[in-house]
Amino acid sequence: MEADKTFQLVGAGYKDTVVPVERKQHWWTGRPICSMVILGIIILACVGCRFFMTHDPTYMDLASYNLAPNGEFWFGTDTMGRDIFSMILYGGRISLFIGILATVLSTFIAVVYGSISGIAPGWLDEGMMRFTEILLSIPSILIIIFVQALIGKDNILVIAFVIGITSWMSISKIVRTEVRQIRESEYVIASRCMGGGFWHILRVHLLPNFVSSIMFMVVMNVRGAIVAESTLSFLGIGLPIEVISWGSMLSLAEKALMTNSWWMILIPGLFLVITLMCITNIGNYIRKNVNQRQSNM
Amino acid sequence: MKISYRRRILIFLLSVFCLSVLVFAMSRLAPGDPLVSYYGDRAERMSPEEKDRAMERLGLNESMVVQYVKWVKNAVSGDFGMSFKYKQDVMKVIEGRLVNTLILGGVGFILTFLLALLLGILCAFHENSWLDRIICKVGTITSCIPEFWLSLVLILIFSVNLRLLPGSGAYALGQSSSISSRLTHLILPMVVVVMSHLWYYAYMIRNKLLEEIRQDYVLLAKAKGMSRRRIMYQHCVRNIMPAFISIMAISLPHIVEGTYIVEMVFSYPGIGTLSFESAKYHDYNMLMVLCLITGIVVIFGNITGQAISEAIDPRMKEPEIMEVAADGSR
Amino acid sequence: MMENKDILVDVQGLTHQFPMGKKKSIKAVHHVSFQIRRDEIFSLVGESGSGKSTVARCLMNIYEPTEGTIRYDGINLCDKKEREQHKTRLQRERQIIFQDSASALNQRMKTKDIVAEPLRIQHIFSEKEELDQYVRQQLEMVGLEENYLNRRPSELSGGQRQRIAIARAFGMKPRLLVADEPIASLDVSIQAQVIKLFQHLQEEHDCAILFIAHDLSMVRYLSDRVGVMCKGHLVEMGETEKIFQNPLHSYTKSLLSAIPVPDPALEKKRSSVTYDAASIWNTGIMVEAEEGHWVMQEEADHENLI
Amino acid sequence: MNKQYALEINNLSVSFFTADGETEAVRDVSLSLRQGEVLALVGESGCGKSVFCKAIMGLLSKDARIKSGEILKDDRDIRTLSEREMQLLRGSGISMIFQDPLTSLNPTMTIGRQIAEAVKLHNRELNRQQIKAKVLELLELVGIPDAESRYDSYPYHFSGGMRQRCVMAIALAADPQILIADEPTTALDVTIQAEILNLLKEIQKKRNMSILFVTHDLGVVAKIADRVAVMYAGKIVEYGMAEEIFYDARHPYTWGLLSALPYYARAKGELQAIPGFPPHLTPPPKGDAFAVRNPYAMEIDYEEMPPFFPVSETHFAATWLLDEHAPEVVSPFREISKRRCGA
Repeated sequence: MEADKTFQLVGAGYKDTVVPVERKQHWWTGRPICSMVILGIIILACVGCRFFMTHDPTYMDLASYNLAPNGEFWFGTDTMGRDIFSMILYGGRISLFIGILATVLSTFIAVVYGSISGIAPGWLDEGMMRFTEILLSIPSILIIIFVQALIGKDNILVIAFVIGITSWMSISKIVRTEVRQIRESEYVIASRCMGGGFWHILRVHLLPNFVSSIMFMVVMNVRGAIVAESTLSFLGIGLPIEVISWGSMLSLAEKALMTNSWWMILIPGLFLVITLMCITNIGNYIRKNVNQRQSNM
Repeated sequence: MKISYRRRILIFLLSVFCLSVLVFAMSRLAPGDPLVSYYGDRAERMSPEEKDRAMERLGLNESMVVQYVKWVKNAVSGDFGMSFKYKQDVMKVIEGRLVNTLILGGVGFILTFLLALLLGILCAFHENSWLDRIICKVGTITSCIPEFWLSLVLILIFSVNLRLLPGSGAYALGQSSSISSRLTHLILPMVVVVMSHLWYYAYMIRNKLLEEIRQDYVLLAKAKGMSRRRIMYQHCVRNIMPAFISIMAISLPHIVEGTYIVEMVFSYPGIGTLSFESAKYHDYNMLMVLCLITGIVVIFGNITGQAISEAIDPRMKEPEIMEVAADGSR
Repeated sequence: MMENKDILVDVQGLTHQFPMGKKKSIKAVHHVSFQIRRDEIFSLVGESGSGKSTVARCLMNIYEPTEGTIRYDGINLCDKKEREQHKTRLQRERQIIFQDSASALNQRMKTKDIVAEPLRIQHIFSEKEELDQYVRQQLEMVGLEENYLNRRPSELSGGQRQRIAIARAFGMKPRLLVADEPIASLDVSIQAQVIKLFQHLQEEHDCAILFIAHDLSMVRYLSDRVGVMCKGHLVEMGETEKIFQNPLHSYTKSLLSAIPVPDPALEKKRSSVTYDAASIWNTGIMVEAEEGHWVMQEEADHENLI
Repeated sequence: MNKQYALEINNLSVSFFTADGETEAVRDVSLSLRQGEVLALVGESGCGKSVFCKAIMGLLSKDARIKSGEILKDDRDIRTLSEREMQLLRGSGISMIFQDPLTSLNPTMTIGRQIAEAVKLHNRELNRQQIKAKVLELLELVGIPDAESRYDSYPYHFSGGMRQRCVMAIALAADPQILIADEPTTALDVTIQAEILNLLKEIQKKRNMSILFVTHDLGVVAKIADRVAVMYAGKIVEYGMAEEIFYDARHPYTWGLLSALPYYARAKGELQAIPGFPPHLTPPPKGDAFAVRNPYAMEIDYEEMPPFFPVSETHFAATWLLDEHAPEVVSPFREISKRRCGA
């Protein structure tokens, strides 16, 4: 009798046969948690520097200059007698600010320029892209030096501005390619057939799709801007020594080399490198999320 | 799309023209008295009449266009004006330093790409193995270190503390012709130039290769019995060569930039140090020429690189069969 | 020819060229004329590169034809002014479904937003609840349950995505549906599902469908009339069964003989007819071989054919 | 080991290990390829047929692993071969051609060189002229006219059909006994498909090769196959001689596949679609994977995987309907196929 029951015709969809699985994955797998935490701490410490600083970063304590790290001055003091620990927090704020401001500016220019080029007719598009290529072919440090020499002032806003207007080219190329590609994709064609206007397509299709592809570039641009600021300030054509940033702190390095004061070079530099690495890791994570086909080798 | 050589030359000339206009316009818009850049301190001692006459003689009272034409005319005959800082003909100052920069930048460039190719192949071949992972991690770290700081650290270690290698200049005092002195002075700057760009390009090459080994033809090559090594070298590496050359071309400005920064940190007497100094002292005549020379070298390298890359890529030689394209759907 | 008021789409002498560089251009479609009745399924078949998709896109005004006229319910689609005048009507009544559902749906949108997109653009519903209700209803109609509402296209299979595209198109209650190879990338069992869905929805909505395909066996099952295209020319056109049972043009013959039949005994006996498509570049004229069955005849062999 | 088998696969299981867990792409498949026959493996996309082929060739990607089973060729288990031995076997023992001729050739190498490479790998003693002669011979064999002048052409000079012929030339370069063809005509137009299939059949007869032909198109199967195996959700559900599968199918999935063809629909009047979608195999469903879509499913189908029941000496089907306890179910398909067969 048992056999009869099990061999009864019951038809399709009689029972659900899907075997439930427990996803062993945690939400953090694959995410650059470590980088995010470190970067978060650095940003928090820099933004809220007044709560953490042990000394006034601008105060030149002539009695205790060029001291190696000790109990009172955790990271030592520089040749002008300023506390390096406080300076790192205080200066980090400015470095990060310049990085972000410059990126906002360059991204804005890039998106506008790239979108126009992407939508423009062939000849204009070609001309605009040639222009970016010419700009790209000049080493940006030279452009920055040139622009900087022209403006002749050196405050935070000017530096951010100079870095911003010299680093939009590669993003704009990507924006342009994306816009071209999306514009010719079938879902945009379909949307146009339904009567979707320019603004509808821009809002619903274009923007959400190209934002993800330029995110990586934007993050890397923050990194680039921070490097540019510190390099410029180090060379003495960026921020003056009185305005504290990670770059301008390092501009005392030459004196430090003479006295072999390693802390003045290594400590601020390490902070800079760690910050840059965290940003790079986060950027790589954003990029990696695209498809991962398996190798044929 | 294949671009003809005539078109390439045209693009080159056009780019150089744009560049020269840009550079010229900027230098004329720059703050400061242009007379100063011609006569230096003497300009300050001139009376107003003298100044007027000097302006006239130099053509500074004419329109920008006329000035530009004159400047180009002089430039073609090799006269770029005087350097304010060095009180010398601009070209004279540059000449001596150009060689230094070419040695540092040129050798650095070739070394960077040789190593990048090797590293890229190594990583792609052992994709996701511990070797690949370690190289990737170390590479990412090195690519995050700014050139100037790496230079400082190396100087701190090798010349200040260990006293093994010199940390500044291109040669020891009075030994400008000694090759060994030049070589020891080159080591640290070269290490920085190569190190700071190596991973960026090695990673690019690695990714290109990873893309390549995901192509279907690799499966077919394997199916016909080829070994992995042979597929890698005879198919994949060969196929990325055009891309490799064009990466090299595009990278030129970055390497040049890196070289300049390194020069400044090591006070290596080259174009980079010179342009940095002339910017600092508002020596626009000099800066203009330096920008122009750098720009021309980079644009030239860029265009030749693209030309070579297209010449060795058979896919570029003839248009594809248009059969599929005739139907608008694909 | 056909009665005038039955005709929804009237294509006359349609030619489309793609510019290739400065001087060259490629003729993708060459003097194609056909009509679609208000309630029929008309299929265009042909191999890749035959220009069938280009015709479809011209009909949707995605491409501007180089020559010829297309009339939709009396509206001249090649005339920009006239098109502008009837803009809303055209946008509502003509819908298109593409071959590759993965690229025809925005990967970043949810199913419900994809289906609602045309309805929102055209402001069909003023109340949000009504819209939601309607979208639900449409998805149910194509056989997708409620738990699909919030999924994104990348989480779905090809067949499910194509259903979403169909729901989106039929949600507008179109009078003309252009389906550009909607089943080409689907599996056999899913193809049958989708074809049945098309059949069912066409009957329900009473609309005309222009069905583009290269799979002739499905076309034979689904469509009322068929046009055969080769290298941009329409070489034969007529009622489906007539064409399949009595093909006149030698290209049609070779095409039909090349379809493998799922019947081993029969298939192993069959031999295929070859046809050199190179000769098609000559112009020919359409001749009515019998009522409603048109065939292109090259001027040279006018006599041999009939 | 039976001498008439060119290739014997026993209880092969292949799994993919991804972040989502283990995907059992091929589940306990046993299949034998006889000497000189064309065996068609039919199934829908994602049923594991391509993975099965790659497993035989040792071409699986790194995230896939053969969990169990053996692949016997000439009394040796291929799985135990070293990489070096495997390279010698690929091309000369077993060759493979792939679905997309547009991407399976290296775009920057001439056709001649790519074929010559394959010749050289397995005939090291040949000199340049001999290799070139062999390449030209191969090009003629696969029906490329004017071989001499095509030798230095690049793949982009060719149309899809021509490229697939070149791929075939590469696969045949070292006279393999077995050819695995993974959907070789799917990307081609019907007229080209017919040409390629005829060519394949012709070469197979000439060289007495065994072909494992993978496809989803039952029309193509009818044209080329001697024997047919139907695959669903990683398992073979039915196999037998081509006539047995087409005229006397026993598995409800085979019925479903055949009824979904418009060719049969016209005879019966309505297209029968299989409801629902193929299951995910991460992990595979309980019982018979087809049960939820099967109108003839029985309770036991939802609980237990059916074994193979013999229908004839050559025909086997894995369905509980063939169990002696099962109720009599008449194939909805039998009538039409009979009528068709008679006609």
